[in-house]
Amino acid sequence: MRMREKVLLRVASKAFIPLILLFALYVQFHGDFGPGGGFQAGVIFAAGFVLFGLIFGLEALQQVVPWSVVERAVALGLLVYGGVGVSCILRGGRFLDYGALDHHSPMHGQHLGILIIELGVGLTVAATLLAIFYAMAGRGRA
Amino acid sequence: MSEHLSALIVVLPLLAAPVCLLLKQPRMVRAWTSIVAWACLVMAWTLLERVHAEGVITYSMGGWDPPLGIEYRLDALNAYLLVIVTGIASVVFPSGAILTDTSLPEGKSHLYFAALLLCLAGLLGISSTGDLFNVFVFVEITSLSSYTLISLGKNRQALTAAFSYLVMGTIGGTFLLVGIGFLYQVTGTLNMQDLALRLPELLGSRTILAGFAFLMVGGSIKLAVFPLHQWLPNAYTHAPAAVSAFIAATATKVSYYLLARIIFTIFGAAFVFDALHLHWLLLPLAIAAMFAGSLAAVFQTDLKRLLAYSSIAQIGYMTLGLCMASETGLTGGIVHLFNHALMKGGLFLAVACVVMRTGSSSVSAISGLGRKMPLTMAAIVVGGLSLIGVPGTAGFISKWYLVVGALEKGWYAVSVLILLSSLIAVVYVWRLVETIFFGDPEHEVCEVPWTSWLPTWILIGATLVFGFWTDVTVGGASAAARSLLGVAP
Amino acid sequence: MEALGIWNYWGVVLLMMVGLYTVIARDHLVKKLIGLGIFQVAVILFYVSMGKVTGGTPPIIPEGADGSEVYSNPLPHVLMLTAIVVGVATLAVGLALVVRIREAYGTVEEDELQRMNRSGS
Amino acid sequence: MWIEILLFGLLLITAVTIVSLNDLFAAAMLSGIFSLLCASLFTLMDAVDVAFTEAAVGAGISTVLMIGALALTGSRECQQPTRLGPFVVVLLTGAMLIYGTLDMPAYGDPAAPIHHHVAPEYIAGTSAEFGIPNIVTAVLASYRGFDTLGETAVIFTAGVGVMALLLGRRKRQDEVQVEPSEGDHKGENP
Amino acid sequence: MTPESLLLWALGLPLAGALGVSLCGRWPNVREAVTLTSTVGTFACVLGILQYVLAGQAVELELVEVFVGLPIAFQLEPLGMLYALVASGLWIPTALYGIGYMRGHGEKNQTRFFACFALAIFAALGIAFAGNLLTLFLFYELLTFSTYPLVTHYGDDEARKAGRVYLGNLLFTSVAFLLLAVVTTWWMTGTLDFRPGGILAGKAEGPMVAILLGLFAFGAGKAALMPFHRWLPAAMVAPTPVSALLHAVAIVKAGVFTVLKVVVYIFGIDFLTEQGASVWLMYAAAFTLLSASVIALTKTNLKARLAYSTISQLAYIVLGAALATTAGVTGAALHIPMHAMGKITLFFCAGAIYVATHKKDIREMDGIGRRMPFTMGAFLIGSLSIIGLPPMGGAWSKWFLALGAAEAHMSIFIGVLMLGSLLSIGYLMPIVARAFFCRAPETDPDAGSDEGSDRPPQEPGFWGAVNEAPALCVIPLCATALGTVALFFCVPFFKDLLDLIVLR
Repeated sequence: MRMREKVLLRVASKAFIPLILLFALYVQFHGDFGPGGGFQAGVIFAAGFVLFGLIFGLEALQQVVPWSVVERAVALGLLVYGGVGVSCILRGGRFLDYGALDHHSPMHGQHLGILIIELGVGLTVAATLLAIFYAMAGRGRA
Repeated sequence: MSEHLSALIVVLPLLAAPVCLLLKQPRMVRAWTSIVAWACLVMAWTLLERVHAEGVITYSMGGWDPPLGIEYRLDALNAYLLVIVTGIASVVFPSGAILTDTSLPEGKSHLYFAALLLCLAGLLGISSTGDLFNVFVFVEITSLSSYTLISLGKNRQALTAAFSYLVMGTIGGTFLLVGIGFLYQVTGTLNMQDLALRLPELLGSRTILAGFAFLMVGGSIKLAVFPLHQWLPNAYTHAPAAVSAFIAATATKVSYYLLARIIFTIFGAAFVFDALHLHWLLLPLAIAAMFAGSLAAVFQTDLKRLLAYSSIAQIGYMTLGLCMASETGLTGGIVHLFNHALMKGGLFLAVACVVMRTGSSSVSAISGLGRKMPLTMAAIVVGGLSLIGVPGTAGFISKWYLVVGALEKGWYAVSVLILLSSLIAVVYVWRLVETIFFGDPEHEVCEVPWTSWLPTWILIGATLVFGFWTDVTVGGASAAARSLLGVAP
Repeated sequence: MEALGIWNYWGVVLLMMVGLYTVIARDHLVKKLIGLGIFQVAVILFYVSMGKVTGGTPPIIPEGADGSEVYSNPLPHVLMLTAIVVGVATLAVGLALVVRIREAYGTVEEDELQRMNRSGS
Repeated sequence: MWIEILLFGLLLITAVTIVSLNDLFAAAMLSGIFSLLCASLFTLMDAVDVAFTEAAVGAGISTVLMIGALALTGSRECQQPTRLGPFVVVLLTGAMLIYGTLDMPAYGDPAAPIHHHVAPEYIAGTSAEFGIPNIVTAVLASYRGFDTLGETAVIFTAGVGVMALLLGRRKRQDEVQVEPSEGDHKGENP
Repeated sequence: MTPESLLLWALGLPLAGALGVSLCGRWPNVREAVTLTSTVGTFACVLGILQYVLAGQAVELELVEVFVGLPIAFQLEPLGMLYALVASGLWIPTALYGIGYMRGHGEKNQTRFFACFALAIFAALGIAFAGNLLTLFLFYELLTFSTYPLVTHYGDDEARKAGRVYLGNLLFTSVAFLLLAVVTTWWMTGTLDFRPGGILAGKAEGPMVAILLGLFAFGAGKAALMPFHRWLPAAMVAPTPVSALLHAVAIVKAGVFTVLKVVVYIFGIDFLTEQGASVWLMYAAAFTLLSASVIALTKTNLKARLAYSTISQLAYIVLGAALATTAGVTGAALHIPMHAMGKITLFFCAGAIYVATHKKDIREMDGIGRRMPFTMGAFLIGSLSIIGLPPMGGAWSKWFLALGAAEAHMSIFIGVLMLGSLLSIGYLMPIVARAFFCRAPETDPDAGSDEGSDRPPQEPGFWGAVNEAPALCVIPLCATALGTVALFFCVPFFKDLLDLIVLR
């Protein structure tokens, strides 16, 4: 619709959005060392897509991330997190006792667990925020 | 596996909710929800048995012992509560009336059921965790899901009701957070047992006092203690009937548990009642609630609103038991918690059946339905009798304990007031009875299918059964009361 | 000195009061939500500022730490991460409600809503 | 210390301005600034993670959400008289809070109980059991991992709620469809 | 059969009857058959139990423990036995009469009517056999609720109002006073069992006893002690069989029975006399007795007059209980069957008159005796019994009451009793006199209205004038009238039964 007169914006965003997503990934996986973690990463991730949606329109965004994917991702994130906890039980530990994930070195188990649950958090947060954006934007045009 | 039950009972519904989003198929989602609820009931029952057999069950999440990690701690009271909540859920969720007067987007019922499961998970979490901050987290899960559920009511008033509940609820939650912060700051711990250990030598501190005050206010907002009850009538009135059934029967109960936990376990009755004399504040409020609620109920023209106001009165009775702080009184309060859950759940489900057939929940809707919907109407009458506290119904049992407790305390006036207030219940219940049997029918309707009346009658029948057979209800309640008061069972 | 020592809590209290006032006194629903936000952020400030240790460093262990470092208390930070999330979640649901209310009533001013509800029911 | 006091002052001013503003778009923007100020304050208080999150959420998401919502609802708040009742409530709450603060340990006091009961074990344990530098992550993900699960569930709940509320059209008889005012800053008062 | 099983049968049959009736609603004849069989069966069971009681055998039965140490329990003892006999025995004629009345009127909702009727009897028997106060209270309330549909049978506004007064009075008194008294007793003594000599002795003293007694006496609102008597006249809107049930068989007797039982087995008459706690109750009862009779004089509606007469007669029983002497208690207990038999006769007559002539007002009943000789003859006998003249049963109870008053050195109450009897002559005899000695108005609008309109009323000769109510109405009332006479002669039996009451 208004994309014609926003060439500059589009070009700039074309350059920026990948950076944003990259940064999100960095935050996601660097959480153990510096500030950051799944939640912040998810927010930034979503922000990138929202930016994309704002500039290129909802349809474009929906081609990139279809609604069905978003809705499933919302659910999956939480399931991943819970799944880790349950698998800890299955491997003989307490719920969410990552140490049980790797019997040889609990520390490694902890790393693994933290990594995965942070992924789950990131997934849910990003997907939820996207879903909210979809819902509101859909409301706007309806 | 069995030692993980206390964690799984919360985790199961929590993880079942996202599964609803993956299933999407309305039938499957419904079945799934019911199955989860039943599974939770089974777990809760096993836990109760174990608690009564082996005493307190503790479970440290992530293998980190308290106070480092989050501890789940089930004593007689939690386990009892878990049974109530899961029991109500496993009756309400499968009910055929579960979707009556909801306004869902087409093909989006799985979201509704997900919200129900989340609400259940939150309630179970609050009732079983031993960590104050964890309580806050689950309080928020419960609240958010119940805002959603309430907002899905048929009329647009549901939206405003949900919003004002959201505002009130968030203020309440934040107050809880403030209170938790105050306690944390002077003790350095969030674990309830640890707090109970460290508080006594700090009780003089003004920070503790303020923290206690904020916890109390926050909890009372959630419990809708008079006069902080304004959000409740609208919420119950405009929510889908089945949701009202679930929330009315469980949410207030859990908040009641939270208050009891804070008062008796964390601070200790000695501090709260002997030093602060809290009962001189709570007692008038409770009595005011008993009368104001019942009187307001007399003048309502909408069934749900009538029941909502009667709930406020019933909460008054429970609070009364709370501030007696004696074994009998607490037993009365807790057993009333159980019985009230049964009767209110049943009554709201019956109203759901009425709405299902007549499309309206106004009192005039049931006029003359005595012959047309005999089962549903009988349910309403029996539930009403139980609200009054007629002997032979569960309501009588709890009133009995409350009156005896008041006498033991030497509060003779209070015991008289309890009886008088239950006479007001006669008035509003009899309004319904006369409408049902003497009114002229407005609607040409027939009885609801068994999928709808059976759940109603399971709950209503239970009120009759537990009017005579009180081993479970009173037994569990007195055990819970003893564990609260720290008396050896 | 003590009074000076807890000045930050008083700042927090003032913020809370502002937020709470907005929630209770203002009619516009979005304004109420903004107030709620301020209220919650104030609480977060309260927690975080109780975690501060003078001369402490952020609770991130540097390379080659010899254990002599003083870190600020990490626990309040963790709690507040959760609190922030709760805040934004509440905000999202609240805003969704506001949108629907607007569609259903054509206004988002509380007093008008109450009037319409009273006339309606 | 003085810069923190300064920031607090700024925060208060911003908050009051937000409250007194009638144009809600401006208010939303200001609340974003408010969050940024908070974030910087958090950094000063060594809470880098919180600061990061607050910046991302408060200044980012919340503002976007709010503006999106305002675009759908109209952003002009009609003038109203200040009321007495709320003042009383707020003053009572404030008084209670102040009363509570009186026995609190001074700001940054290393002797405060919270620095000596649980936290030290976290700090010690993180390097010992995890070998990762960020203590907050360790506590968040492992020590209090269940809280974080709950936190994720909260987000999920919010998602479910918003979807249930805003997705699709429903048959609701008494719904007056007012065309959302697409992004005009005046809004309209029907 | 063992007494326990008999007890269960006696309780179970009415309940089964209620169920059966509600199930067989579609086929009236079957339904009536069910009713009658359950009535007869119940009475048989009660008679079967009687022998064990006479044998002085202690029979106790515990169903389910509701509170710790407080079960739903039943026990056999003479007082309850007496009440059970009255309730189950009079159920038979009432049922017969009810069938005749309801069919004669073509009433609607007959099924509900008979079902609730059976339920009420079930509750009454429960009260009679109750083994502790809790059980008694349970069935007491059940009786209230099961009779509510009977009182509001017609469902019109008048019935609804009456229903409100009925339920309002009974529930208010029972919940606010009786329940409070029960709980207080439980709290003070730790038991609610009915024990010979009472359970309160030593547990309570001083004004507490008097207050507690008051709570019980007024709490048993069915005893219609003033000022809680309004429900009784109000309930007159109900069909006459119900009134009979209310006044004679179950309900009011349940009230006075409760008072009596409490006095004997909870307080213990010795304890009461030594505390002097019941004196005020004597005066209260005497006041009710006289004022109710005076009010009865002023009523011209037959049923209303009978209602007030009931109130005053109940006061006799309360008075007897309050006297707290052996003879007093015996008299009070005796008055239960005596008054029951007499009053049920009167109500049957009132109903029969209404069925036959649709007359309610006494002033319209001139010369009706010519037309309904059996009915009015029965009415005369019943009245005499109420007044207390030999050879009617009523004579004995009043005699024992007077004796009790003398025992208690309260001779003033002998005077009260005499005055009461005089007043009852005053409000009962005029009716009979009008019926037999006044000439019927020449053009009787109602003459030969519905039944027997085949024969013209002016046909000469005695039988010609006769135009009775249907047989199903007349036979029972004649039977009960003869019953009053019979009671006079089988008093020794009752005396033996009541002598078994262990007062100390």
